Amino acid sequence: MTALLPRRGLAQILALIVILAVDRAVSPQFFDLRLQDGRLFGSLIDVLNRGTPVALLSLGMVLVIATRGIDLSVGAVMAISGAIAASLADSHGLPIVLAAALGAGLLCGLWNGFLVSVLGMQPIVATLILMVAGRGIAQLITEGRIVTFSSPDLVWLGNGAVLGVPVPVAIALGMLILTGAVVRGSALGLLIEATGGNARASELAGVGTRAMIMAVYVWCSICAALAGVIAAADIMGADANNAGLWLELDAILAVVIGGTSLFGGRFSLVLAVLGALIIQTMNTGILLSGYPPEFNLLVKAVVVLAVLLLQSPKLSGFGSIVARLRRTKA
Amino acid sequence: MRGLPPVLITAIVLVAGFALCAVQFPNIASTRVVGNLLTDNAFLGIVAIGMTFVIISGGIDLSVGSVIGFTTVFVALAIERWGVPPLVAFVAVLALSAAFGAAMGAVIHVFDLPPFIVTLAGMFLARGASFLLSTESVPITAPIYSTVSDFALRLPGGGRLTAIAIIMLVIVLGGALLLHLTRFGANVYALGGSRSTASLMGVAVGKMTVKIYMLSSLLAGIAGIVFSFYTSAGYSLSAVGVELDTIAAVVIGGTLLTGGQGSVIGTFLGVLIQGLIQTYINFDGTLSSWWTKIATGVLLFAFIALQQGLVALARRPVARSAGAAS
Amino acid sequence: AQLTIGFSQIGSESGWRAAETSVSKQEAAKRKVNLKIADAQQKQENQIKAIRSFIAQNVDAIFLAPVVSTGWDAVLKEAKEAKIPVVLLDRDIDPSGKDLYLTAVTSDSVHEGEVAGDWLAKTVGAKACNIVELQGTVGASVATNRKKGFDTAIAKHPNLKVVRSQTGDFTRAKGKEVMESFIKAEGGGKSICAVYAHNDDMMVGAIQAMKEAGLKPGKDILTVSIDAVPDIFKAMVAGEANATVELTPNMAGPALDAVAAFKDKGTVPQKWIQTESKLYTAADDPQKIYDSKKGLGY
Amino acid sequence: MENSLDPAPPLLEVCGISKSFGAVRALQEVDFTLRAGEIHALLGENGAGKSTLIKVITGVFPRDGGIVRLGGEEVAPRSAKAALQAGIATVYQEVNLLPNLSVAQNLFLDRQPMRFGIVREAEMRRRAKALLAGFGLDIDVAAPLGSYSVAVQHVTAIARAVDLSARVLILDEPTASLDRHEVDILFGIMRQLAGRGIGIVFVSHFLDQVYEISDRITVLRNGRLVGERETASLPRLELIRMMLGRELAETTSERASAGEHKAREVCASFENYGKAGYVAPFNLELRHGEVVGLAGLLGSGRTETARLVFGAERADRGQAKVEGASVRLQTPRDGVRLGFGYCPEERKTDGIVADLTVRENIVLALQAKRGLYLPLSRREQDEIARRYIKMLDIRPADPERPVGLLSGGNQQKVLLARWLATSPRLLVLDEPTRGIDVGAHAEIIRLIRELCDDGLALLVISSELDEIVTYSDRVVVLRDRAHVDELTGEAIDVSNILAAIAADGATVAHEGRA
Ligand SMILES: Nc1ncnc2c1ncn2[C@@H]1O[C@H](COP(=O)(O)OP(=O)(O)OP(=O)(O)O)[C@@H](O)[C@H]1O
Ligand SMILES: Nc1ncnc2c1ncn2[C@@H]1O[C@H](COP(=O)(O)OP(=O)(O)OP(=O)(O)O)[C@@H](O)[C@H]1O
Ligand SMILES: [Mg+2]
Ligand SMILES: [Mg+2]
Repeated sequence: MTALLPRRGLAQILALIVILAVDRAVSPQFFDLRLQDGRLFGSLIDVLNRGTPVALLSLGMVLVIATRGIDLSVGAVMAISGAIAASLADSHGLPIVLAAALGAGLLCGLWNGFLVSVLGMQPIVATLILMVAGRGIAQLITEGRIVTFSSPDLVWLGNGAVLGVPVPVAIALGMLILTGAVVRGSALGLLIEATGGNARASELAGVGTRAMIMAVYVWCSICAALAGVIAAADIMGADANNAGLWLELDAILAVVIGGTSLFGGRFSLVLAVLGALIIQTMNTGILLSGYPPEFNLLVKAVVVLAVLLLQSPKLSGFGSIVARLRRTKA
Repeated sequence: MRGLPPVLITAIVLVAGFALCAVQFPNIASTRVVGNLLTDNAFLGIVAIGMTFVIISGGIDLSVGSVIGFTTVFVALAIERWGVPPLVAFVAVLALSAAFGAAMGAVIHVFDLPPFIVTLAGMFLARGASFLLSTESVPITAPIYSTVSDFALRLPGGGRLTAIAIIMLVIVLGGALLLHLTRFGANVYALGGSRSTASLMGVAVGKMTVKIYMLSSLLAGIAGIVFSFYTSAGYSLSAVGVELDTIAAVVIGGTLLTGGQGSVIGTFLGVLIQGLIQTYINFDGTLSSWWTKIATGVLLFAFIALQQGLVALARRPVARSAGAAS
Repeated sequence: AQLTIGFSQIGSESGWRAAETSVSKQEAAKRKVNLKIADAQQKQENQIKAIRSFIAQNVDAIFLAPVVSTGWDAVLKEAKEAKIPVVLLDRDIDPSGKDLYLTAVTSDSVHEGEVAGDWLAKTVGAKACNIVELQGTVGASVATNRKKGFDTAIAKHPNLKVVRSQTGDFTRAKGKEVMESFIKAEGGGKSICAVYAHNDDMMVGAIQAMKEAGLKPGKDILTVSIDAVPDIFKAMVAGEANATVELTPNMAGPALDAVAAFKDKGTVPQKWIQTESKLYTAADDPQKIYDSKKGLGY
Repeated sequence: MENSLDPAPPLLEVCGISKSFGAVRALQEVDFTLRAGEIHALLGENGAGKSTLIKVITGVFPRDGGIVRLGGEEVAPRSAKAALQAGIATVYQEVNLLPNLSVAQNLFLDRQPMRFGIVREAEMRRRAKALLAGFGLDIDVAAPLGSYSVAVQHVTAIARAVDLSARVLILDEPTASLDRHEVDILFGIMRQLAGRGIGIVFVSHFLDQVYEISDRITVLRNGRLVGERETASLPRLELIRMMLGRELAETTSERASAGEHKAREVCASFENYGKAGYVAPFNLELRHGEVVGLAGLLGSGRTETARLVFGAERADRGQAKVEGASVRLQTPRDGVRLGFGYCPEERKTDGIVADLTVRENIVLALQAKRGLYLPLSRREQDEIARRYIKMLDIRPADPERPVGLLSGGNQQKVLLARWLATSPRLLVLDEPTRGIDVGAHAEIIRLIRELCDDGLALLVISSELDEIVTYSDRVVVLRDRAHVDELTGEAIDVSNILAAIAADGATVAHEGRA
């Protein structure tokens, strides 16, 4: 479990603190918390709550990226599972709804894993196929409309609270712990890192690299399916057109902000989730700031670049900038 | 010739696909449809050439769609609102986009950051900048626009080879020349093989990186101008998501995302394959929004699987003869 | 002979759009017209490609729901050369293309905004009122126009003021997220008097956000939005929404009639067939409207 | 060489160079002098800092301190390109060419013959062919470099550097994967270049070659300069003492007596085993406690045999048996489960996982063998890592260092440790001593013997026939991807092996394969 609390991550924590401070500056009541209907209420809770889908996605995505892959289909998988959950919610119990939605995620993951590990397709195109077709499947299920439901169980998943903590946040935390336990509690983490670091060498060392790759795509899709259910529960409806749209990019961004290389190898679950929180803290800050929405993307671009520069291997701290400048002058 | 067999296979896939489509919809086999295919995909073809350089060098450029959007808005505003002569506006916007690409390349190299993320930030930046310029779509009425969009070489059978299609074909040829026959092109492959090794072999990796992203953004700028010809307007939301179409076209064209392998002609074929899928779906015309997406996915899968199958088939005899030869 | 008409639809970005598509199909079936629908997945280039392929197939007429107002001249000129009449649905295009299409069946989205603004001004009266606005997708012409119309309407009433305005991308999830932060930024929502959303979907999300914050939408905070999708009537029944401005999904009906008349008798229709932007409030028996709209494919 | 009293400044002069990687002080105040026209050997143990010194000189690594003078003038190249422009051409230790480019492009990268801005492809190929012909290589230069064996790649790298060297040529272990024949050609060319006044730096762990070719020797140890001597006046034992800082327990070259192996039990056997187009079917018995050597020329099919035996390649005919029972052997996983181990010859691409630590690399195969659900605890991992770091003297002895940062020889030891940790019954070693210093070389050979005594079966590939003769109980000779002869007992000696290799007087082919 040591890798759950990595030594690295200073840059990320620093970035989070800075962005939180900026948020506080644009919105004085940013840190206010109160209890509302047995549920904590405040901007910080919004950050956690809204960050949940991307955090869940990044939990799966970080494993895929660790094997040197990428999964563009997570947004579409969210839409599919949300659509399934919403269509079943009012006629079936929660266990069946969840089983069906997560089962769909499992199938999606098997499909992606099959294309990448068995057919040997490049991950980005292999998952592009499901990214395109998957949203179509989701729309097929809902026939393009927003399917609403009122099943209190499912709604609870989106809006309920345990001990004041919103259920989605609790689920994300649970998934983080579960994933961490599975990955670091078994040899999976090491074998995934080896596969991503050098698949050929790992194969020769007896690692079942195909199975590893299959496993991470499956897990990634299951995480995405869960995120899809939560997103649907949140708005009490499945919006197949928009659920998870472009979230794959946010998830990848979160993973990279969390310091995992897109070239595979070393990964950190906690930092990936922290990356998701950094993104959401920024988004919430933008919403609170009251700037016109035309500025949203510019702010996002600048913050992303700043956060990345903070972690750049070539730029650890101000001192090295000075050193660089001096060297280039010389 | 390195890279020829995959290209040949892609070409076979394209021709076979075209024949199959034509069997179902005989109208497809007309110069009109072929002309449309070239015109409609002109801007995609142009960005895809730039993307080919980037991907072969081992990078990726997610900003191209936004750069196209920015270019159309900038050009439209420059011509219609600021009263700049069109040609001056083109030069200015190309200079801007090239500088933008160079800046991304420089950040990637100097700070050793992953291109995926740097260009993602670039994507936000360019799109955000076009929102700032104008959120409304701006029609362009300059005479050059109607002249260019009216110009077309008539093909036998009613098809039209439009100006923008010709621009695309010229850029494809130029790109092929640059990639396959020049020192710059060889260095692009070298970077894709291994940056560190290329550097040890004396390739100026930093300069190359800057130039490659500059080229990609420059071509995205040209694609933006072509797009503005195509639509006679500038609009901040144009070409959203085009980066993924572009990457798909490049990869279908046989370029490896890991870098070091690929070809310009392959990319061109990849663009045509994507265009063919779209044309087929349009001809069918019975598909709902969702079946359109599903069919696109299925066809994408079919093309790639077919291609991979053929590549695997093509490789097998080679392995055998390699053994026999030694 | 049976007419074949190509319809270049924008995509399926919202429930309203899905309803428009399914209503169009129903209307075409009613008139025994063969309607070919090409879905552009929100991309203008796809729409242009679709129109070109309709021309290549020599259809009798083309319906176009343009994703953006500009950029149609070249392709519409081609249609004109091929003598295929074009009818615009739902959205208009730039004036320079006026002679390139037969007629436009659209609503006036600036007017929609005005209707919403006028209702709010009337309902609030002379009281000071802080409004928060949920905009549509940045850059989308509908969003720009609905904002413009609303702004003009309330400009006459200095007591009405838009204090916050952010994009909710026309979606429920974003509408909810943005509303959550508006509530936080405006002292728990106490100082907000009304929400204006550029579509009903965002408003449905915003209503949830208000409820979760312990506010009573429809009472503590007035709501007005546009589209008149079934779910907003459900909210009205529950007393959680106050008003919506209808954007009818039946644009194809009048368009089909115009094309039929043009083909049979050569009647040239008016250049603009404007659909009604009807205001609905709780006084209009929302339950009944909900029931009637439920089956339309929203 | 008479020019030792030459008053002119030395060609290349390095004074007080230091370089640290974090806490590791790779070089401390190292001086080095290269004269025009001399061949200067740079020697030292694995990790002594040879490659680092070279990279500092050529500007690949920024230096912490010190001065480099070229022809009396101070130079500070900031990239390999700058060094090239200054006239210093280098072959770095790992083959540093691009497998995806054609051989010709590799040779002429960034200096292709041009006309009107277009590369003259035909001219470039002609020149490439001519250049390689000088090294006795006749291959299709338009084919991707990656389709050729390591040896061809290495020769290409050398050819490129030779062609580029204006004043100084640096060769970091150029002969590690070469045959005697190629080495001879290389030495011929080196002498010729030296005759033209070019200074050559030569790094190698083959002391025979060092004595054969070099004029002077500089020895490094632990990042410090130990001394500089004339080769002719430095006895071999003295040199080894300079390198290791201690005496080397001279390895005796006597083998286990010949009659003994018949009594041993068969560990694994392969009957009519082979794969079409890969290796002709062969019969092979591997016994507990016995070392079988595979000998042959480059490309004779030794690596292929090794891969089939381990399961890295799927046989399409024949039967594999372990302890007498038929087994399924189709993937490396099968091999590992059966208790086989395999150290591949290309450690960079097939062996190490560069980003992972020494500890993780060592436990990798053991963990894969135990499966997902029996994870080694961190304590067990530390324990295993520590044991093997000590046993194989891996330096630096830091289990948490990414393996990619170790020197080449130490990476090789980590690989060996990986397999020893699985307590295999059969170990296949493909060129285990490549790039390993004299001290470690002796260690590894001693280890091979010990392993044998413990009942391990060993299949060892080595291009050094002396070495094979030293430890093998049996030697299988390959030619043209077929097993052609098997020598046992007294018959095992270098001349017999050579005779078997060239049995039908066939031309000794050195072509690579497409
Ligand atoms: N890039 C690097 N980062 C950190 N440490 C390094 C790096 N390169 C080399 N080292 C360390 O510097 C020391 C010297 O390594 P170097 O590669 O120069 O040895 P060498 O003499 O060439 O050995 P060999 O004979 O095995 O090739 C070693 O301890 C090595 O671990
Ligand atoms: N199927 C394969 N997949 C991957 N690598 C392979 C395969 N077959 C052979 N190789 C690699 O190709 C190289 C060429 O093998 P080669 O024919 O030279 O074997 P060899 O006779 O052992 O020669 P050497 O003297 O270089 O060891 C080897 O390094 C081997 O690792
Ligand atoms: Mg070395
Ligand atoms: Mg070999």
